[in-house]
Amino acid sequence: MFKKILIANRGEIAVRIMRACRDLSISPVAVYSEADRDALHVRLADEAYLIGAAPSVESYLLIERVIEAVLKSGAEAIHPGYGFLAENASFARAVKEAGITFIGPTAEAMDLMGSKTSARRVAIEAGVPVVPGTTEPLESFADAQETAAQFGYPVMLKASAGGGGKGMRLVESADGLRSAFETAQSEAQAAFGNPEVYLEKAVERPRHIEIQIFADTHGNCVHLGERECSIQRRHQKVIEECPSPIDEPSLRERMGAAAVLAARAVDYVGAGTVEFLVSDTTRDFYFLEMNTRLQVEHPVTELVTGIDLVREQIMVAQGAQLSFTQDDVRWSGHAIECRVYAEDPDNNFMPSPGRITQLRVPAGPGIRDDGGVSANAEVSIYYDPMISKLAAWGRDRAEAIDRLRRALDEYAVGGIKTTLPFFREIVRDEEFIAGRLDTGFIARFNERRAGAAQADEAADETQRDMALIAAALHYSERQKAPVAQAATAEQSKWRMAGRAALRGRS
Amino acid sequence: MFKKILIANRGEIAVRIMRACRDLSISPVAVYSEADRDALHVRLADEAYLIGAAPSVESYLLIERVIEAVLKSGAEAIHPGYGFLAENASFARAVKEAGITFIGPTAEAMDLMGSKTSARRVAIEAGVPVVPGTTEPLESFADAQETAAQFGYPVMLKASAGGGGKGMRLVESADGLRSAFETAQSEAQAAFGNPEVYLEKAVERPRHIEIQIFADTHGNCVHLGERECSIQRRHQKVIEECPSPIDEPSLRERMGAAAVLAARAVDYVGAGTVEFLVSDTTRDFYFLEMNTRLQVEHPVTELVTGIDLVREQIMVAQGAQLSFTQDDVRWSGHAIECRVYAEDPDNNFMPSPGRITQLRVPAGPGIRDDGGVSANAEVSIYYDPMISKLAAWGRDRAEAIDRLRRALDEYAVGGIKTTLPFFREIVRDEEFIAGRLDTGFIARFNERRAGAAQADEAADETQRDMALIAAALHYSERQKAPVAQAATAEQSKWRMAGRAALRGRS
Amino acid sequence: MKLTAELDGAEQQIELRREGERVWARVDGRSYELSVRETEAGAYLLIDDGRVYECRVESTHAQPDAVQVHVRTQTYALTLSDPKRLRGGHGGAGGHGVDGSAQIVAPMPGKIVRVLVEVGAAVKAGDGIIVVEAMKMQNEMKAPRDGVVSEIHAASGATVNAGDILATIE
Amino acid sequence: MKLTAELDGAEQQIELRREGERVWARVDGRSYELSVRETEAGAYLLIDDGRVYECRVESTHAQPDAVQVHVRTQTYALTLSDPKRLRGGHGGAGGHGVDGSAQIVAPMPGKIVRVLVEVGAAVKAGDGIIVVEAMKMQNEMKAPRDGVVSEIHAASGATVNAGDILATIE
Repeated sequence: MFKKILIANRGEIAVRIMRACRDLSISPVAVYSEADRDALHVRLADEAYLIGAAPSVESYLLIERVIEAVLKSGAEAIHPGYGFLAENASFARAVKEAGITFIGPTAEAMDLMGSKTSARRVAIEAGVPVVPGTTEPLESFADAQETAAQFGYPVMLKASAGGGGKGMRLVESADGLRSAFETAQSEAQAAFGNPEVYLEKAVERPRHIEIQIFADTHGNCVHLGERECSIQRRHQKVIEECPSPIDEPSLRERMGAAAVLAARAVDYVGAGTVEFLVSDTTRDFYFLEMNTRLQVEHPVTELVTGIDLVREQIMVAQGAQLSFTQDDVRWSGHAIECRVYAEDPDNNFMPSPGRITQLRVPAGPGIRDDGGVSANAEVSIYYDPMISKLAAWGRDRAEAIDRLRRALDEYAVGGIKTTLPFFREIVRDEEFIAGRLDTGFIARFNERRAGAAQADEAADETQRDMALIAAALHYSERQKAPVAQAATAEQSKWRMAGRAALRGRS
Repeated sequence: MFKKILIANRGEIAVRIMRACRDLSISPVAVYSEADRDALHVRLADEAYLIGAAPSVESYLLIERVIEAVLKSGAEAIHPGYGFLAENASFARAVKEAGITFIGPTAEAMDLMGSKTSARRVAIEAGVPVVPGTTEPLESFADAQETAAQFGYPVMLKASAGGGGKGMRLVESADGLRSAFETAQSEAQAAFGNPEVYLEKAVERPRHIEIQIFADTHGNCVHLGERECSIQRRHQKVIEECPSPIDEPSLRERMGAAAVLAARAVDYVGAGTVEFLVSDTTRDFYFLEMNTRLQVEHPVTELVTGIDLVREQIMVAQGAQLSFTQDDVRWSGHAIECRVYAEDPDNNFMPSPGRITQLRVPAGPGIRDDGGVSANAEVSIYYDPMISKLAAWGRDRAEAIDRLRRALDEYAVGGIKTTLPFFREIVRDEEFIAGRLDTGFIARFNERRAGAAQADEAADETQRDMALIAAALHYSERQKAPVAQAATAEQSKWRMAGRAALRGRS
Repeated sequence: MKLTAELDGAEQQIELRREGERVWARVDGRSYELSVRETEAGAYLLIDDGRVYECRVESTHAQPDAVQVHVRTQTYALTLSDPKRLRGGHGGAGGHGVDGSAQIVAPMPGKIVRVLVEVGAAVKAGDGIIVVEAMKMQNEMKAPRDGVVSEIHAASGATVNAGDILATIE
Repeated sequence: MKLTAELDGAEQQIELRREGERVWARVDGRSYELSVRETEAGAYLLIDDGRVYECRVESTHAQPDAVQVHVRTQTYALTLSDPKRLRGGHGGAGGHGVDGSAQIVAPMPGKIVRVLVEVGAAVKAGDGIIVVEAMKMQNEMKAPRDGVVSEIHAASGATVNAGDILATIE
């Protein structure tokens, strides 16, 4: 058994992986940037090494600094989490060359699946159906124009190296192509260090459904069922569930078999996810890409199958056989996850960095919150603004929604804006409750929401009066009392610390 | 569906019940004493009514004040939780007479099962085996002396109205009988308003295993399997698990059938628990008592069966059929719960009331914490010192222990002593890990622990030095900086508030 | 104590008297007798004839009189003023200036990635003006209305703070 | 800065120099160079050559120099003193008095339920002396050693605070 594992990541996923390490009595080692000196993932680690400045290209993306840290710590393995270096084959190679175990697939599998164009080729060869699109990166804007005209609009621009919606743009007509092409390239460069983008025909009203697979080094490859990830904004998932509201065992079986086929085609090892577009009418599915890593939405699969995916990753990395066979896998109940972001849903989901002044995390039956922050934590401008994944399990989808609604209402985050109010509306939305999901859900939801806003206005006069009275009480408190001033002094100190953090390396 | 439910309780169980109400879109109403003006259960309620002074006999035990509150609020039902009035048949009658639904069994069933002596008679008539003992309350000390001599020491004194270890005393020999008899009577009077106690032959090295049952008003009565509750101190459970480490389906079936028999004998409705002593060698089991209410340890059953017992209680109370049949009930994985008490394990588990200055609640896969406090909360001297129930689920017992150990290490409570350090040692204890449990476990564990203490002493010199350095840093901080003084002023304010609370009604 | 609050563009008069844990209040003619507990700095637990309102008051950084109050799952943004105290003008930053011009204001700290227009350019509502990057997301700041770009205060690569005026359209 | 700490009966010398987030320390001859962050009041995140120690310092109410430090799952109770400052005696409350008598001290706030002995009674170690109730539990306070009860400061029904001396045995 490994004695020590270095986690080459930050935030909630670093904390999640550390918990699996602790379960296995493995000592977790953190790395951190200057912006993360007192981050939760540092505080929960046994060891922590500074690997550079706040911008991730100067720290979390620096392969050599991570390798330095792992050698210094004496850890035997590296878990990359997701994002950052998780799908970087050069990193996997560098780790291997340093004599350290990389917790993930081989660099070869990552190469094949890491580029979406190459992944498409693999899928086609393995007999897995794909969406019409280019298999090579676009060479120029002219190339993009020509290809888009050939497929017919709408088309989708995607980063070859990408994931998470970054470098992805839906283009409705020829007018928007140039700006979208340039922005996608530039985002792809910033996020992945590779500006290549490619084009796909956009499938209308598609469902985004993915299959979790797991393979060991002994030739076993098993699927753990699907996750429905159709609720997306800016092409980034925000709510995921397991099983899909479609919940059709025969579809699960067919998609699972296709996913295992794709994984076997690259001799996959560890946890991976094969993403499909599913036509809601025909129930045909098309291979989109394979993510050669853990997914943000892994908790819903864990809640429904009972299998701890991170624990299993660690066990498989040290050569163990999978702890389950395909026949052992049972899907019990229903789980839904919300990604809680530090973003302002009333202002086009603009990031809302800052100091978290209050934090009440929901708990109780069926609720799991995988968070990466604590009260007083600073949400930095440098990284992905996700502060937590909130998941609810129920015996059926209705019970899972009941619990999710309760947990969202209980959740309180002060000092920054979050997507919580947005989710509170979604779980009360009739279309969501009915499970009518596709990737256009949020756009339609926003229209319904705009229409309903007027009605809510006069909502609860007494509650509004209480808000006014509380504000007035606070105002009068601040006029007097040295104690109140003390609290203010404390806040100023935090604010100054916050500003210093925003200035970065100053 | 009920619109509003009043929860006639406080602390973690009130919070737990409110969560079930919220799941069902039912508005929860709290009651509170003067000591609980800003308690978490008040803050999470939609409505809250003051029902009296801090001592529970002047508030939470005052039937008329609770009835007043329910009528004022317009709630249609009362959930009594556990403790306080939960097993008080007069309360159930008063609720019914006020035209309100009591979420629990009939007053008649409570009468029959509420007194342990009458419960024994019911069990005997129903053909359920019982431990040798008196079936009537002891009339006098002389009666106690005579009966004890007849059974032979050791004997057990128990409160007729009791539960939770209060008013319970193990008497090893005739010498200790008088003091134990008086203390048990006096505790029984204080806790339940009824001084009656009775005697039982004490079974040696017994396991304490109980069966959760559930019945509706349509004649369905189902068992949800067992909970092992052998780890007790002062005859009060501190760690419970489901299933028992014995995990023998045939034993579960036999005990389940006996429990259903007992429940049917009193036309039971709702959630109830039948407690048994099980001989570890013969696997014979003896009826001990039936608790006509929810149990503290209900989460482990919920985690393993997936059934939300409180939700089910509410549904059954409004006339719904059970949402499952005996055949539907599946036991999946293993769950263990620790009762986190504000007590000092290094000082004979003395209560440790006070202000909670820091609170980090564990989370992540398989962890559920049902808490009743928040940071800055005051743990009062007036009530049971349990601040939370921490439960871990795993695919098997070993995984559940792994996760529980991790969660216990992650849990941090500042300002008061808790039983967390004690649990951290238990989950690392070989006998616990092996599942060799009986009610003598803690006594043996304490002996092993005393032996091991020397070895730990020199543990980690560097860590001790860090503690010294942190203390020195803190000392030097306090010498300077207005900001530090501000924090101190804030603390003093809290401390004063704390003292005021301790003075009670002053 | 009497205060004026501005909420959603409407003014509300608040009268308040507090004695320990009791508060008597009038808001726009509606009277309340409440119990109040300050559970932590800025958090007020109000109970109005049994109804529980846990209110958390937060000051927004720059303006001390502008507060956000969170009650249950709602947030109320309001500005308080004490009529007894002399006060200066509101000095609204961002949005529409008094002269009818429209300003593009950085909604968060970040870095300017691209400036898409030049001073003097005619733009239509919805046209992209400046691309700001923060938290790895690029956000295109769009023209709020038709007009001519009169000022640009942003250069590619520059770091900006929330509230900085990036461009003005007249 | 130099301090003396008493921990588990042993004295430790601590030397400390802090410059912003760096700390140089010597404890009993062992040298450390640490990075430090104060994550909240009283909480110090120390990193010693990669090893992470999250330390939380709490003062116990009455004595400002007596602190508890929580590190990971351990708690260290220690007393600090600054040799440069003049200080009075320790004044230990409870436990064994200087004259060899033993005191029974209330371990928590509560109510006296019963007094089991009278002044002048001869008692053995382990004999019950007084029953205190708190949080619905009755706790029998036992004699710590053989002796004669010389004082009783508790009466049935009285409320006591933590640290109150309830009885003395000589």
